[in-house]
Amino acid sequence: MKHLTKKKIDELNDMAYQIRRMSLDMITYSQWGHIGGTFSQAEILACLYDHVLRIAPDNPQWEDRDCFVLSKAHASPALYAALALKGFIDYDDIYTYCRIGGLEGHLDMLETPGVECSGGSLGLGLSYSAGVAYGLRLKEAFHRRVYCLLGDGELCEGQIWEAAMFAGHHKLDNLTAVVDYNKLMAKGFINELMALEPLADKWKAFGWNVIEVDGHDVEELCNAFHKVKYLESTGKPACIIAHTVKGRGVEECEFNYKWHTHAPSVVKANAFLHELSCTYDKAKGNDLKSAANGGEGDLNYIIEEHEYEVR
Amino acid sequence: MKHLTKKKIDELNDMAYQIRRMSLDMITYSQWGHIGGTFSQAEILACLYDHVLRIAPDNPQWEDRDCFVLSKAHASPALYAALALKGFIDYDDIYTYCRIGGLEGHLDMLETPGVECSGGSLGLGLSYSAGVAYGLRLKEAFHRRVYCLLGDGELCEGQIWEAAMFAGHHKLDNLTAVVDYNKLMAKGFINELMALEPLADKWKAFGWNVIEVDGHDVEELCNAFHKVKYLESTGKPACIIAHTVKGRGVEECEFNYKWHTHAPSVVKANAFLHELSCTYDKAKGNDLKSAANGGEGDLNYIIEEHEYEVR
Amino acid sequence: MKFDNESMREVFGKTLVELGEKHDALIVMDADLNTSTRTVLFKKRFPDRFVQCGIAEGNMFGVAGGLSYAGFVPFPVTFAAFASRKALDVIFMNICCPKLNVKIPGCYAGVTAGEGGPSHNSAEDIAIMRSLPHMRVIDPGDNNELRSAMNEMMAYDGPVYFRVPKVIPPLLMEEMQAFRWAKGIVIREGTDVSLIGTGIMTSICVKAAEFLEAEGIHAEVIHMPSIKPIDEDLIVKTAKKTGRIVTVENGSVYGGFGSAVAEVLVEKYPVKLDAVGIKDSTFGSAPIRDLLIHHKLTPKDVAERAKNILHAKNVQ
Amino acid sequence: MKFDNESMREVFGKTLVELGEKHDALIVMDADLNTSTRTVLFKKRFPDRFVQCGIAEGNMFGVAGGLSYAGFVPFPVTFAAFASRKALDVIFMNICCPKLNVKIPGCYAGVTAGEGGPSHNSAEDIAIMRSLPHMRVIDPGDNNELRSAMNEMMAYDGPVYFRVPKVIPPLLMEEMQAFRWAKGIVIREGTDVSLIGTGIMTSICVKAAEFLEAEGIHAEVIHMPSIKPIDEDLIVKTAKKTGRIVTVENGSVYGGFGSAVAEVLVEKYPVKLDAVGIKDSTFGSAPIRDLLIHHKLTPKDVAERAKNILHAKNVQ
Ligand SMILES: Cc1ncc(C[n+]2csc(CCOP(=O)(O)OP(=O)(O)O)c2C)c(N)n1
Ligand SMILES: Cc1ncc(C[n+]2csc(CCOP(=O)(O)OP(=O)(O)O)c2C)c(N)n1
Ligand SMILES: [Mg+2]
Ligand SMILES: [Mg+2]
Repeated sequence: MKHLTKKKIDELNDMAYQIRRMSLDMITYSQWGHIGGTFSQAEILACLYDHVLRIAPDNPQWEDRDCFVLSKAHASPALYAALALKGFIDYDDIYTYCRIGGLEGHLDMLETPGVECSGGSLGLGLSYSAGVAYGLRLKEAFHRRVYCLLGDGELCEGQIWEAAMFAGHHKLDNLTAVVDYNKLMAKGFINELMALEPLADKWKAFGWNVIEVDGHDVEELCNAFHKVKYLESTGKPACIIAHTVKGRGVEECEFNYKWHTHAPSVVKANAFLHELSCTYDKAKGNDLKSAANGGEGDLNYIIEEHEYEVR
Repeated sequence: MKHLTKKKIDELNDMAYQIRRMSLDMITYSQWGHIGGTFSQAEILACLYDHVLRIAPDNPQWEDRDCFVLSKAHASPALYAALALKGFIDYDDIYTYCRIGGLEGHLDMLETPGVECSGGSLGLGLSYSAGVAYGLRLKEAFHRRVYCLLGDGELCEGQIWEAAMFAGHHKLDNLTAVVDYNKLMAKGFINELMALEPLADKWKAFGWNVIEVDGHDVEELCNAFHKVKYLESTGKPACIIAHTVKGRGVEECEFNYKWHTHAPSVVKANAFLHELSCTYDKAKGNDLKSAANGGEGDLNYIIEEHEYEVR
Repeated sequence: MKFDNESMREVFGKTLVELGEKHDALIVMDADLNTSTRTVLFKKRFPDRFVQCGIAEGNMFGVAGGLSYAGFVPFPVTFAAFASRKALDVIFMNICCPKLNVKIPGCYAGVTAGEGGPSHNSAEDIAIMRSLPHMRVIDPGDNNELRSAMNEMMAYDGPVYFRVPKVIPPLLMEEMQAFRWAKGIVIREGTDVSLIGTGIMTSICVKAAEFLEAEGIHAEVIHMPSIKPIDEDLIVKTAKKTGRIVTVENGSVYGGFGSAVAEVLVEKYPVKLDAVGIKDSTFGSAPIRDLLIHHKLTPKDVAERAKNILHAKNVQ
Repeated sequence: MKFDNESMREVFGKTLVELGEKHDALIVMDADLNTSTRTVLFKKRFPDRFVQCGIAEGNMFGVAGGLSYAGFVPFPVTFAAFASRKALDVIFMNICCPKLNVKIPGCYAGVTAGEGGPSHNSAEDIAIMRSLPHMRVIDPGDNNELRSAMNEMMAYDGPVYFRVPKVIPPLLMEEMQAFRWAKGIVIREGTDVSLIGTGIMTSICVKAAEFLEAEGIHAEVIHMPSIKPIDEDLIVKTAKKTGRIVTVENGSVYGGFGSAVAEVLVEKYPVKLDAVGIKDSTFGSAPIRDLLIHHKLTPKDVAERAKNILHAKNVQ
């Protein structure tokens, strides 16, 4: 194992905090989004964007870059935060989340620099990632790697297993899947709604190497990425099963399916931010604001208001 | 184990022969069809239709019947043969295979008595079967069972694994899948095109009991069916992996992907029939005939011929 | 126009429960969206007749086919985008071809997934679903009609696709009118131009007609909830009357509702038609209101289009 | 009409090889159908650029998206029925929305899977594919045109769906005419009625026109390989000339080719149109010839329909 310095560990945890804080800001401001799956993957994204991925923020199309695909695209705020923190997009772009011409509620690779795959419909990302990995190998770009972050609930989708079979068969060892195993899908616990266990056995039976880690421990995560990159080039793709807590960081949201998709009121959001900043020992910073009406899409407005002003 | 009598074994093998012979007749007469996957499942269908299934040929909709779903519907000639042998349909119906108003090239449950599921597109049958199994349990029809025959190449389809996960999660122990593991898909060997092994591990990892048998040995097959029905009601669905030979019964066709889908000339068909009858020690019977032009769908005919007579 | 205070998905959920009381065979299936689609109400009332499928739509529709074959009337529930795009072959093979009695709601239909963006909005569902053999297609206009349509479809033995938008809709009609197959409704009589809406867009047409009236243009407004089969007679009747048609849908006009009306017109009584909807694009990610404005689907836009078609010189 | 002696799938396979020689980035993908679709020719010539996906169409289209992103031009190849029905969400999300440069052939398109029946024939592919954003749709009429269209699509950076029927087609044109986007071709001038065919059905129209000529009816025959974008000008031009249109396709008229023509007519120049194709049913299982006869898609049937529309009194 390659050990991380204390400083690096602090940096990564700090980035995870920033990702959560900015995501909360985005979701509160737009009054739309998925807190649970966004928070659970904060450390995973921090490690990828601050330690693992070969990327060039000033040149998103750098031809030597690694490729990261967020298959569980509903957790895009975390990715947007990471992209903003690394400089792919402007910090203020986060306030355009879910606005005409702004950042997509899920992901749009044509619109956002650094986003390598459009998404929003679950189950698709691993096939696409396998395609990129296959293509890179064909181009003999052996140093470029592909990472795909999957939801655990997403693993119900059969196309994931088609892709797993494909990657296993074609021995795509430049491909790493990470499962954000936060134990919940949208409406409840996975083991109640559609049990996944024995999960590691599934991946193994489809021809993959498997590593299980604590998905909130940046050291364990980085070690796992290091391992699949340098120590286990055994001709197999690798799956990192990252055990996480859905909604991690805010007690009310943890393992609580009600916070899978739901935007907090401004009051609630500020309480969440306070909790986050205590946990991470940070100054809370500015109060969060909301800009949208949100709600049920009342046609009243569009029919009765005569002046339509696009916000 | 419940032992089969010698007589029963002979009967089952005889039925498997009849299934092959009639299928060959159908495919030759219509000049369309899939010999390989039809022959490989002959013993499986013989055991199901002559020993395992609770069915009533004079009342295809018998409310106490078991349900058999042929997911690999391109091998329908074997099923039509079994249905004709049991009396669900007339013997002569086999000469309407692939004709307007006749037996479907794949399967049409609305048109053919005894066919419980339409098919032709691979990967769908196990979901449907799981639906029937779930429904039967809900109706507390505990004695009725559902059997679904799958191709091995078909297991590439992700929906199979969605269904496997569903059946495992819901503990559908009234559902039995049989895999016709004939080692080939349409265009070659499975382990070359899209490797499936370790196959038993896959099913186990999705929550199923697994039994592996020689799929041409009627005794082993019947024992396996007996076991899943009476001895292993462990709250899990069961998968019988039946090791078979694609094209089994005619040497030229065995493990030969060229005979996956291809209709023999009349001369060739008669040679095949001869070989089958020698193997099974049967009189060859009437010569096989072909009624169709077959071929590439030459538009010439439809454009230049002025009188269209439907055959 | 009167305004309702209940969202259509809520009415959908409640109606499922009402129907569940009447029909023992009714089964509701979920692909991990029950609190969003409001099938959670059915789940609580009839836990035994609620089938959880996880996030696997293909399998859900296949299981629905099997359940139907076993004698049940399944409602496999997911968003319209996924119902129309994720499992089409299953719906075709295991539901449409064998004409099985499966009712398929398309939740958050059209533009109403709003912020969900292209992946969650459904612009193509009408085009796709009406191309399937034996499939009937409904886009109800308000809560009463949604409830009525759901009752009506239980009396029909065959596959049905119906849109369930995520909006609080206005009440389209003062008095409740029953949904009937292949029947459109004249909401407002007019002589100059016909606005034919489907689903929630009819309410947009009603308002557009008010704008037009203010300018002295008498628009006829027709509501067409039954897209397949469609009300050919009414289409021809209004075409004869006004000679100018504007269709309005929140979806793609390629093969969609406007196209369905066009098919009838060219066959029976060709007149000019302008199809309002989107063309070769997607509903992006924004609040529904902003999307309607952005894609020019507001009453003012419709009124504008009506005036254009009215003032265009008669080409024939 | 001259007759060709090569099947369209063979020409498809050979053209893939030709294009492979020119374009290093071209990749062919297979879902276990290479000898049927004739991609086996490419596989033999360029084994390294041939990607075997097994019987998993969804994954194949997703991998295609990824390969395109990595700089390749993938042709994910399967039957039209599976291309249009099995993986629509993948095609939508991973190919159409990001406008990736993926070319999707629909092999054994329309009625030409013959004995394969409803599961393998594709009646809805035109309706489905043209509803997708950014997707272009082609139904070539003969071998020359198929080859030309495949060359042309390599020059276009974006998703294309094109039909590859399993037939030996007649040669539509004496002299080879290049395929051009949004361009139809007048095969035969006429004044009484316009027969507009797409794909192999144009040859049926040509023969129908001969039958009509024998009865003194001068039919114009137009071939429309580019369904999206479509040749609006030519449609309007022929409508002005004859005032009566018959479209002919081997597919469903709900949302299909006839519908695409109807959309143009009602917008630009409304005249009567009769859409020949199938309605709310499937192509069953029988030799192609028998299916064409059964579904009334022969030259005589088309001539009959043309006479009906000609003799129907002008409704307007
Ligand atoms: C194909 C598809 N079906 C349904 C949805 C709606 N949906 C969005 S998120 C989600 C739950 C995802 O659960 P999981 O993969 O575990 O993600 P996480 O827990 O990380 O949020 C669902 C059902 C979707 N986006 N795509
Ligand atoms: C979804 C789908 N894709 C492709 C095909 C074409 N096809 C028919 S049979 C076959 C091979 C099936 O192989 P396997 O499941 O192993 O069946 P068997 O060997 O028993 O014939 C293929 C690819 C199909 N019928 N359905
Ligand atoms: Mg989860
Ligand atoms: Mg096989």
